[in-house]
Amino acid sequence: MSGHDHHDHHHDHDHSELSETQLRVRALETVLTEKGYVDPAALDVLIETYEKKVGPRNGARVVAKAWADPAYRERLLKNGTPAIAEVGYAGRQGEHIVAVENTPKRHNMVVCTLCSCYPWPVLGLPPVWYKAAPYRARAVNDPRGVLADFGVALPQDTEIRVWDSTAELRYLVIPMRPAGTEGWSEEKLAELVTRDSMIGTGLAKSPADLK
Amino acid sequence: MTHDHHDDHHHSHHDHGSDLTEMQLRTRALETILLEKGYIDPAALDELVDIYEKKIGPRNGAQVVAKAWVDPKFRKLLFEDGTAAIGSLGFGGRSGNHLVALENTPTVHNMVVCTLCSCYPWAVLGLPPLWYKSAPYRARTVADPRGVLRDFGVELPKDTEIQVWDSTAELRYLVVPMRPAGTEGWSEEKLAELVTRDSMIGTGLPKQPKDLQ
Amino acid sequence: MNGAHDMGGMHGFGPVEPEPNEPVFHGEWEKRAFALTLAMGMPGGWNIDMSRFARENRPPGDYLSMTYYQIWLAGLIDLMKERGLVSDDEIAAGHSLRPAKPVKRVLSPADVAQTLHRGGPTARETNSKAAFAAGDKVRAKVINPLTHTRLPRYVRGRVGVIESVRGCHVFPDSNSQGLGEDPRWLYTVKFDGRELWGADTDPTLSVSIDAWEPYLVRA
Amino acid sequence: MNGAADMGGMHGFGPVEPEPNEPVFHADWEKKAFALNIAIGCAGIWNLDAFRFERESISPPEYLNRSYYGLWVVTLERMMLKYGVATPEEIAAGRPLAPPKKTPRPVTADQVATMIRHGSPYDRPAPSPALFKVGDRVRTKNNHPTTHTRLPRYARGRVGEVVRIVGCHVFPDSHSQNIGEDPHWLYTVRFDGRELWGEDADPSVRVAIEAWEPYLEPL
Repeated sequence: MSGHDHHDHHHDHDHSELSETQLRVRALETVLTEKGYVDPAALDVLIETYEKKVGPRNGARVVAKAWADPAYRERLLKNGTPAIAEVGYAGRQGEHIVAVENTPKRHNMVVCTLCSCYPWPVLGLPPVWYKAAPYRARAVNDPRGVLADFGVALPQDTEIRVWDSTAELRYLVIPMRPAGTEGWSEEKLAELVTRDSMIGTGLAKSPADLK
Repeated sequence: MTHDHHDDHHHSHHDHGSDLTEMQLRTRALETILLEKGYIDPAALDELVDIYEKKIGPRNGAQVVAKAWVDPKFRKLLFEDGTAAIGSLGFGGRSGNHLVALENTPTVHNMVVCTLCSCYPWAVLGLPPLWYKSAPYRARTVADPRGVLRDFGVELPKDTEIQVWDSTAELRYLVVPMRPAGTEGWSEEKLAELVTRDSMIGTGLPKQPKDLQ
Repeated sequence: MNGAHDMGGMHGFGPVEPEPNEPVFHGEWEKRAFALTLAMGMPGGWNIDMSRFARENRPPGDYLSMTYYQIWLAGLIDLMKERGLVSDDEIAAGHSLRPAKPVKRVLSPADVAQTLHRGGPTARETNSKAAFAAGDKVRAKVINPLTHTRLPRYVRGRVGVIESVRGCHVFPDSNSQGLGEDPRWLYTVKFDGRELWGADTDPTLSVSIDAWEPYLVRA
Repeated sequence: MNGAADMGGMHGFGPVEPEPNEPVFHADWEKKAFALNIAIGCAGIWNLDAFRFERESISPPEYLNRSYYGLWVVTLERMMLKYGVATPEEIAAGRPLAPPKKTPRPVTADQVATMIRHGSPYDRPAPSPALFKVGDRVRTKNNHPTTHTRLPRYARGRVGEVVRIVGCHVFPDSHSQNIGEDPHWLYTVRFDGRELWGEDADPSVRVAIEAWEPYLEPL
């Protein structure tokens, strides 16, 4: 949560801060492994899981399936967790997932003003901006301003629903399916689904963007 | 609330090394620019510092309180029109144009804060102490005044009503503490010695006669 | 706790600055800090609500100038010190200086996939009846506990509508203080933007939170 | 604006730590920072409300980690830039690089004493009769302007009682934006502690603020 608006402050702050933090982490890891509280190999598996395996491509597959399969879409919107488990994703920070659907009249946006709650199983770990003060502070009282930061402008009369994840419920936005994708396979449709479009700070790509 | 980050906590209160030298340089740069552009007269700066470092301070307020303890007519004026009352003693002006006196009684204790910045009755108390301008005081006084009083070593009876006044406009508040017992016949000067600065903010009580021995 | 973390509706933080092709971790130490925090949950024996309170329970000036994983690290250290798992001199020395306290279990590599998959569901069975139903008008209570709560300041005292009943869930305000899970009915409550931010707010805005029954009174 | 300055009711800052026999200034540069701000503040280039708004616009992490007079220095720089007293290059160089646009009217040493004695009264003739009277119960509006206001967040949307009609005063919400003094009736409004902080707050606590008429609506 360092002060982003003070870029110089942010960077010089980081260099001295960073090396100090690196040393602290190394010291901690040594202490904890020497005491036997932590198995270093387990650490590597944790890191591998969230750096390489679990990420927004999971959520993109869920969205693409909802676009292509109306019955699945119905199940997903009715009860997110089991529907997402059908596609193989579940668990930590996704034990209670609620899918919220964008329509021409309503746009959904997800935030955690209190910390960084985010649906890990379908989107992986949250980006820095999602956990930083500018987003957490403004998403709830100036969502159109936040969308402008992402270069997105919605019609004035579109209802904007902001979901503040204050409990263990995790929200997944189902963006509107772009026009001109009739007959596309789920794999191809998934390529249109961006991470931001599943948070609500962006829209799905259009077919033209894939050329 | 764990306070193991005490040093960090302090860090945010007072300047630490780098902040100090940085501030010295930035202030010097500003003064040079403003001076050479003709916006300021350096002698005026020295005068300002001298007035608030040496001349205007809590002794002014102590004089007002002592007089209010002794002179019922002045006391009445003080609570009806604080600005006029302190004006009659030669105090007023900056941060004292709209002064309101608050009377402590056996059943009501007053405390003054400015949660939004550092508003303070300069005219009668001089410049505010660091703690008055710091986050712990500004944040807690409106919600937990008894906790703040404990930080000052002051414990009031449970049923005493505590009135906290948040200076959100240009009104400036002066707490008039209760006169200590055993001071019958004392002169205003002697009484003024019992009046501490904190007792005029509401975070302390006046000294007792024995404290002066 | 009314800490700096409760920042919904704050001003002055500047624009959101998305980082193009941002890596998952910004440096080796972030990977280790992340993994250490997750791994220590098992031997540490604290729950997620205790872990969140440990992060938010620090001076606002510090919270706002620490990066995300620096806050994780600080929270982890506080949790471990509180339980005597490590001490300041060991952290300073960068080595264990005395035998470990006995712990129930240590996370093994084989456990990782399974524990991640299981996660930590907070839904609990109950035979109590929900006090509210979808459509009910409710007011979020004005509470200002010094301890952990998930009721953000910007909705306290405001009136909203129950949008859905989410079942009974572990109650963080109790669980974070070690007072048991104390499961309570959980509701999604929808607030009109003007009710939260004043009459001249964008009329198309509404904000919802998930709120436990003890946070709500009928309006 | 909802900046870090509006901190009434925040937690996590720790105890109040009075400094025994504290000097008025803790360093020479503080004396200069103080004097510079007062002197130039009286040169009629900007008003006090605009200065306060600039200071509270400092980003929360910086606001909470700067010392008191450190904030005065940073704010003075920002005001000098904003009101054309100096350019960024001049501030960086630490000396003027061009003459001032308008010939300044500095406060001279002999004027200081009278300037302090006179102060700057904020009361103004009333443009209209007062809406409220002592004893009226009022509710503060729940507005969250991004510009300057003196209605703290902890007291918005709360019911209180008018205990004093102060008179008509310059309205900071307008004055700070340089759109005129816009005088409005000013009242002292007192709240029960439980109305502000919840039913389990200390029943013996009352909190009063000064509030301009536009902050208030009849109950």
